Amino acid sequence: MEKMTEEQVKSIANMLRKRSLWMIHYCTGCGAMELPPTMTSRYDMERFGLAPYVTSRQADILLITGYLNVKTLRRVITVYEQMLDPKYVIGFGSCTLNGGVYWDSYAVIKQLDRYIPADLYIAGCMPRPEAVISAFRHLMELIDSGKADGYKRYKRNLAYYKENQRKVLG
Amino acid sequence: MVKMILIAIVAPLLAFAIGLSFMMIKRKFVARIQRRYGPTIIQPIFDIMKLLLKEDNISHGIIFSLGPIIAIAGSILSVFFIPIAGLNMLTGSGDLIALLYIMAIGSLGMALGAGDSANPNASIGISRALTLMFGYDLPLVIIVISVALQYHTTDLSAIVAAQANGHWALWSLPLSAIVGFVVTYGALGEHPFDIITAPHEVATGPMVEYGGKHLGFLMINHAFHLYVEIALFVDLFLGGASNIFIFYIKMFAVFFIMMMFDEVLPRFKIDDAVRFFWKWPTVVALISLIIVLVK
Amino acid sequence: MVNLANPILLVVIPLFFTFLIALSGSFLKSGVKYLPVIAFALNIIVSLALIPEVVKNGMVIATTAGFKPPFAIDMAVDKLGLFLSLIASLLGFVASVYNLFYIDEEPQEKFHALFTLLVAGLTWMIITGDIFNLFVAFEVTSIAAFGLVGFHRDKGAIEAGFKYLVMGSIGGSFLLIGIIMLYAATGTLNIVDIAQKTSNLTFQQKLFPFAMIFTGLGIEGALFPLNAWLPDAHPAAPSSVSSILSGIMTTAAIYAIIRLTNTIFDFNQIYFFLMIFALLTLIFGEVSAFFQKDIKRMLAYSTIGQTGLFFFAFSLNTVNGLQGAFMQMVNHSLSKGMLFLVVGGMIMQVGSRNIDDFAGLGRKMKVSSFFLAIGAFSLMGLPPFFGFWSKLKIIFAALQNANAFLVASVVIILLMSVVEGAYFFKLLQVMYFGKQEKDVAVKEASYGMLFSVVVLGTVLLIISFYPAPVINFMHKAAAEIINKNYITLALKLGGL
Amino acid sequence: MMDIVDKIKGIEGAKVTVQRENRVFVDVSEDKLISTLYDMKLIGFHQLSVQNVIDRIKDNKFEIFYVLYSREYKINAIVRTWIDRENPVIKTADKIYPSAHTWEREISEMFGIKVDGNEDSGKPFILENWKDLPPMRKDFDSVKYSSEHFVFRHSEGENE
Amino acid sequence: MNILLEIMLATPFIGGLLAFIGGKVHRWVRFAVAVTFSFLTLIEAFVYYNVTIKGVVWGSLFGSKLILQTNPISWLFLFIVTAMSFLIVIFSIGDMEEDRIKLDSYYMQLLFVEGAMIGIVLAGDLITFFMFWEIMSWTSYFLIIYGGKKSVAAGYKYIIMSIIGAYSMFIAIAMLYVKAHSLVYADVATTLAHSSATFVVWTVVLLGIGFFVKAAIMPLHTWLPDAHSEAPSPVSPLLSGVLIKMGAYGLFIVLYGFLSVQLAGNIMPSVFSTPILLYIIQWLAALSIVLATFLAIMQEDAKRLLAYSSISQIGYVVLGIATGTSLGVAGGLFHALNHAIFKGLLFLAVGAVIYRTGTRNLSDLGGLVKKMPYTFTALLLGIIALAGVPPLNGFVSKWMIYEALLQKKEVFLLIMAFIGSTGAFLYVYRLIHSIFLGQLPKKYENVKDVPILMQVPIWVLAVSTIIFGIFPGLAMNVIVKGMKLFGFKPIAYTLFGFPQGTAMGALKVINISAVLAIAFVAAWVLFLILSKSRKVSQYDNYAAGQVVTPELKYNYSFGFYMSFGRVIKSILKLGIERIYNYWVDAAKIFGDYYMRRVYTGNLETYNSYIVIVVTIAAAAILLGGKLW
Repeated sequence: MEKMTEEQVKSIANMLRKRSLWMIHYCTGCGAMELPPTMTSRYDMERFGLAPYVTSRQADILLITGYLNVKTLRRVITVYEQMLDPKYVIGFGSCTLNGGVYWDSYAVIKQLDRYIPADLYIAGCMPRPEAVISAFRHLMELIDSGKADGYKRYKRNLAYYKENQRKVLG
Repeated sequence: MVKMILIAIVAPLLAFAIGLSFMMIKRKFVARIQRRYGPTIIQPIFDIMKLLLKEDNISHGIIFSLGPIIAIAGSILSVFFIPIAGLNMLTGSGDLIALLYIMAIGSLGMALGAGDSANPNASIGISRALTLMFGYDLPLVIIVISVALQYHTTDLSAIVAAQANGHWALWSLPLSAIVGFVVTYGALGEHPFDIITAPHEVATGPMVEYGGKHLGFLMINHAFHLYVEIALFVDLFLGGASNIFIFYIKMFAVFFIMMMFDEVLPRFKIDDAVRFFWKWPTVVALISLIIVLVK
Repeated sequence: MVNLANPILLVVIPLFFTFLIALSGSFLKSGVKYLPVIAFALNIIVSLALIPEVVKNGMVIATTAGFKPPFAIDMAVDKLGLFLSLIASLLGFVASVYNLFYIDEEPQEKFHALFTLLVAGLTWMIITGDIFNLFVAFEVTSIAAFGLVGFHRDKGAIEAGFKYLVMGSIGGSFLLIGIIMLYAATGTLNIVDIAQKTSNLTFQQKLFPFAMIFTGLGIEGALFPLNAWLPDAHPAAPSSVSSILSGIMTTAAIYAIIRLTNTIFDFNQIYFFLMIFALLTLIFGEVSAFFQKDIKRMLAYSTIGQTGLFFFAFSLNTVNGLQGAFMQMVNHSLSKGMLFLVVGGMIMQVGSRNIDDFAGLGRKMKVSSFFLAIGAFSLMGLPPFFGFWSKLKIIFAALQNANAFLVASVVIILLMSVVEGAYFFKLLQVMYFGKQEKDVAVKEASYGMLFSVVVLGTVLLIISFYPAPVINFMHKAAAEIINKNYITLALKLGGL
Repeated sequence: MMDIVDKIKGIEGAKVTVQRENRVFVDVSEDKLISTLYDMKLIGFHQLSVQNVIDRIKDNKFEIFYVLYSREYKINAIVRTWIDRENPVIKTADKIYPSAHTWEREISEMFGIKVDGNEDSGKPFILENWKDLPPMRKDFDSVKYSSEHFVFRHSEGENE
Repeated sequence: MNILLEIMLATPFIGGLLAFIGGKVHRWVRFAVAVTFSFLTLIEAFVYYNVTIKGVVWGSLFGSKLILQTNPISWLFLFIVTAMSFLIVIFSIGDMEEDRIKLDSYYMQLLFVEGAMIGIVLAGDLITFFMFWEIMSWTSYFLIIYGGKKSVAAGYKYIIMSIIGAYSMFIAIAMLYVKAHSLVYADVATTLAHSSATFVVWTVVLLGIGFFVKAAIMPLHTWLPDAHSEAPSPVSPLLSGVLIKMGAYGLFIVLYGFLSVQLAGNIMPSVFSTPILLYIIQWLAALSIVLATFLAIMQEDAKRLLAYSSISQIGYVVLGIATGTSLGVAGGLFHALNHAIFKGLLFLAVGAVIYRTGTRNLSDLGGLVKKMPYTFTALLLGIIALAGVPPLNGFVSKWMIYEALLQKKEVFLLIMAFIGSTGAFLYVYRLIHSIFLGQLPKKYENVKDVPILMQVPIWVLAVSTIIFGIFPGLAMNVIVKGMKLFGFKPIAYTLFGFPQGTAMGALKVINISAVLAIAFVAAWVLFLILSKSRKVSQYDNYAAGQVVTPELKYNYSFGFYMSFGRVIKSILKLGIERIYNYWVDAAKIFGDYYMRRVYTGNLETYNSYIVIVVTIAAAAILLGGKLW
């Protein structure tokens, strides 16, 4: 019986986390422009319980909207660490995947999830609001099924992440 | 005695439910005004439950954690001083003036907690919150005095009884009612006066460092606060109802009109807000006070 | 034991000692400075002996050489006269002890001779019953004072002495004219005799001699326009002398005015005129004291202010008023005498009279600054000290028949005492909390000086904490003068 | 338009070529650079729009150009000079055109040109603890640097 | 029994002298003597708990008997004086650093001031009252200037203003003496009863000026901010906790001892059913509440902030006393007790902070809650009491004053009183936020809490704010019994508040505090059920990603209410101080230019003066005395 309630609490918690996702979009790159349309009346992401919040303490999702150079990576890591635990990271656009058009730049990092665990990527050189909404829905399913465990991975192999970060930030 | 304990448990829950319902309706209504579809009706419940069930919480010290707790304790206390549906619980042991001070415990708790979060945004937020409180307290006191003088008592349940069948204070003190309406905006920190938690300027003001269960507590406190302010307005001017449904309808009517103005007006700068409160509402309230004195 | 209770002794002993000092100056050399101490000790004993006599029958009359009036040089010591002579001899004794350690400049015996002569003249002025004797005593004291003021022989002292000489002699001549007129009108010199004969004089005949005598004694008694010499003379004189000058000299002159106006001239419109004088003296004295940088000049101006105060009390012409005046006289002579002695010691240590150089003395010269504080508080009239009772009495008396002018004058008095409080507290602040830039080696004053200051201090403290005996003694003295039983007593005793 | 060109020609040691209706090139030797800029300001070119460097690696030179603009005559004048690439040093122009101060900071960081007279030129400007060659130089191989410092994602399959 | 009155009056003075002498012997002798004697007076005070002694003649002067008496009202103030002085002596033992010469005189003056205040409170006639009033003035002057440097100027202003106040009282006392030759309170009351209205008004106004200077009501308050902020830290609680209450006590005696409300009523017209004189006093008090609160909000220095808050709080006391109704006067007196407690607590707590950090400037401090937790809780209780928030003692007395004002329909005064209390909320939070919350600067890393000796008085006061907050009845039975003596109707009260309350509303403080406690525990339990929260350092803070480092002064405390300052900019500019300084300078210039020119120093002018006098005399003679 006790096992079952533990399971039940977990599923209820996940359901709640799914239904009320608060996001902080750290407008690093050119993807930030995609978010106002998703928030406003045409696509209205608030239907799914998503709301934009200002401080890292209150947020659940960290959106990395575009290319991430070394300088902003340092700030993004601080924000990520300040967020409270069940936290998820969504990488916007191809620049977070493999450096995108800045593949040869000396400043832009090529792969987001080497430095902070990314739960979800949205391909496209700046995905349209529909893509963003579908990404969010996909994230909800991940949360529901419990697979969105980026923050656990970060905690588990913290040394690996820290090593990569030190290699880049110096 | 058992009845007393029963009331002691039911009243805060009822107040919380009413306050929460207003938050729900507000989110939906605001979305509708912005021609958006808006979240599910019970979105605030999900938000609060998610915050309370956060796995990891941070705290900057005992006072940081104590702040929200004192805020909630103060709000629960003030709930007991407002007569609901005919049963006036603690109005016997504390009158209107005591209520004004008890409502201050909530803001004191929040201010202490936010102060301890060692973040300048929080400090700026609190200094604005207290200045705004200083602003709207002047007209609030004047209308409270005019109502008390009109009914020759400061006992809230007596005031409610005096306005029993139909002749509300709204008809006899129209000017004070209008001022009361504007002051409730300031007291609730609703949109034109939400300079305190303006996300663009001071990153949600005092709540900048609050997250997880602390933020959940603060949202619960906001629900209580919503209930207390509107119930006070209804009791003072609309002759609070004998049973719960009429009470809720009256409160909803007031809140509905408030929401109408809410989304339309731009935000006040903090010293303009105080100047505004000390100019028009105060003058109008003084006029109605003089009318009461003369009558 | 020879009957000591004889007022003449009070004058004879110091005169005898003056000549003794002058003669023995050559061979006694250093011993001469002990003689004044003995003189004044004897004087104190005599005046103490007089107390039972005066208490028993109100007044002691002593006629010299058995002459009957109008030629008798007789002394009449009533209650107030006795008290003032007691204070005079006490101050003289204390000052002479102070001189043992203070005066070391060359012409020692001349200083001590003049000093004893000064105090002798003063006591004579206080207890004389005959107006011509009053003039003689006045001249004796003035001459002694001129000499002593110029004693330091530096430029300032000489000039002050000369100024004092000129004004003093003018005063003396006016006094003489007044006395001659009185003598011409009444044919007698004895005060009591004149008092009986003035009834048939016309108003003008009485007023003119009064004006002359008032101006003469006024110069000596530091009334407003006439006291211009005082701010220069008192600071220039050595401290012990200025202590006597401020303490007793001015009080004696004012006492003489009181004695004459009450017994001989009994017209009461004059008091309003005197009151204006008193207020002006008070205002000018206190305000100019506020701006002084030199401590002795400040104390001199404060003397003017205080004299104005008790002259105002006298000019109320009521028993309470006079009682307040006498209490203020006592308070002033004791505290001002003590202040001058303390300041003298401090100037010797610090070397300059400028107040700013007194910074930090509060910690170095603890005992003397403690007594200075007591003296200052008593002059200001702060509660536990005697000054408070006398100020209380004066104000109560002033408001007795409260007409608008009196209330206004009370307000002025209180404002002036605020100013007085201001400059005394400024002095105390500098002394206790000032920063001493050049740390000059300042040590406590020598024991002899301290002795005199401590004696005066304790006397002041005693009458502060147990004012009752002094208060009702003064009340009886004032009643005696106001309702003129001075004359009836003199007649009864003297058998004129 | 022409009278301004004559005025520019008047500046001693300046080789003037008119490229278009409102664009003039002014080539000047390194030591006369500051005096020319001063004269240009007197003529009427009140605004320094851009100051930057072109890395002429072939003839081992840095070409430094100042784009000046005059509102009055509505034409752009580009003052150019060439400095040696080995130890490139230029004098600061921020006394004449204050905006040059920031440009010079960027140039010194991106190209490694030492600017004397501008005390902030040595300090880090955009890049944080950058140890390598100044990145904008042509001899700096960006791809090599990024492959050294960053790990590319191999295209097929999920990374671990 | 009543010899003890004289003994009680004498013990502090003897104690002072012994402490001075003891100090010469050894440090501990001085402390021991000071503590024992102040404790002795405290015990003696308790002997008179609710005993009324008519009059013990201890002397007579100019025909008027000098009397000592005690009644519950004077016992209330006696309790404030003795309790606070005892706590302050203990605090100063811990706080004052060792400076052999000055410390002896410090303890002597401390006990002298206590003695003088006891004298005032026990005085049965105006001469004793006035005598001890002046002794109190100049002994407290020496206490203020103990700090040296800036405090000397502050002390100088204090002593001059108190002398002016004292002398205005002096004139009133003289006028009374002249009329009746006896200054015992009862006789004074009878003389006032049947003397002309102008005489009564003049006496009360002149006495009032003296009390207003000491109680620092608005127009005469300029000395208080300097004196309280420059005085050493143990002396400021004595000054603002106890000394200004003497002004309030004096006012009470004058208004209700001599001039009962009915007498005032039929002498002068009355507005809103209060005599015009009382109404003016109420308006002055209300004005001083509002303006002092505005000034307190804008202060940067902790002690000046508390000094201005003392002016506004004493405004409440005077407002309460001048209402005339029994509820209002009881409220005023109870607020005097409360204010002594929580203002003393605040000053001692700030003194403890100054003892540890050495600075009073609010913008330098911060984050001390981690280092000084006890002082923080004490200050927190103090500020809650000052702001008048229910569970603690400030609330009950303010509530009584509001009820009284509401009953008398004096609404504008009530509004101004309320503004003062909300404003108090602002500057009170400013105090605790700048000192204890926020970022802890580097230089206060190793600050410890204050030694035990200084904590004891702080804790005694903190606990008493709670006791008087929850059980107001303790103080009320003393006040109500005392007011019966002065002809006031008793108020219905119980240990926990005013159940059937006044005409307006009821108050049961115990219910409020009980429900608050239950609610707090419930919320706390809910908080603990949820997941634990981990402690986070003060540098791990939201700064939009920027890493916060110690060098960065990441603290908003300078000009905390700058935005509010812009709103009341015009009010802050008008200051009474400038007018006083203008008059003082004008007097100085006049005195300097005209007065000193008289003594020019050359002989000719002096002789001309003599000639002038003689001519005046001659003119008088020629006109034959018809001049006047």
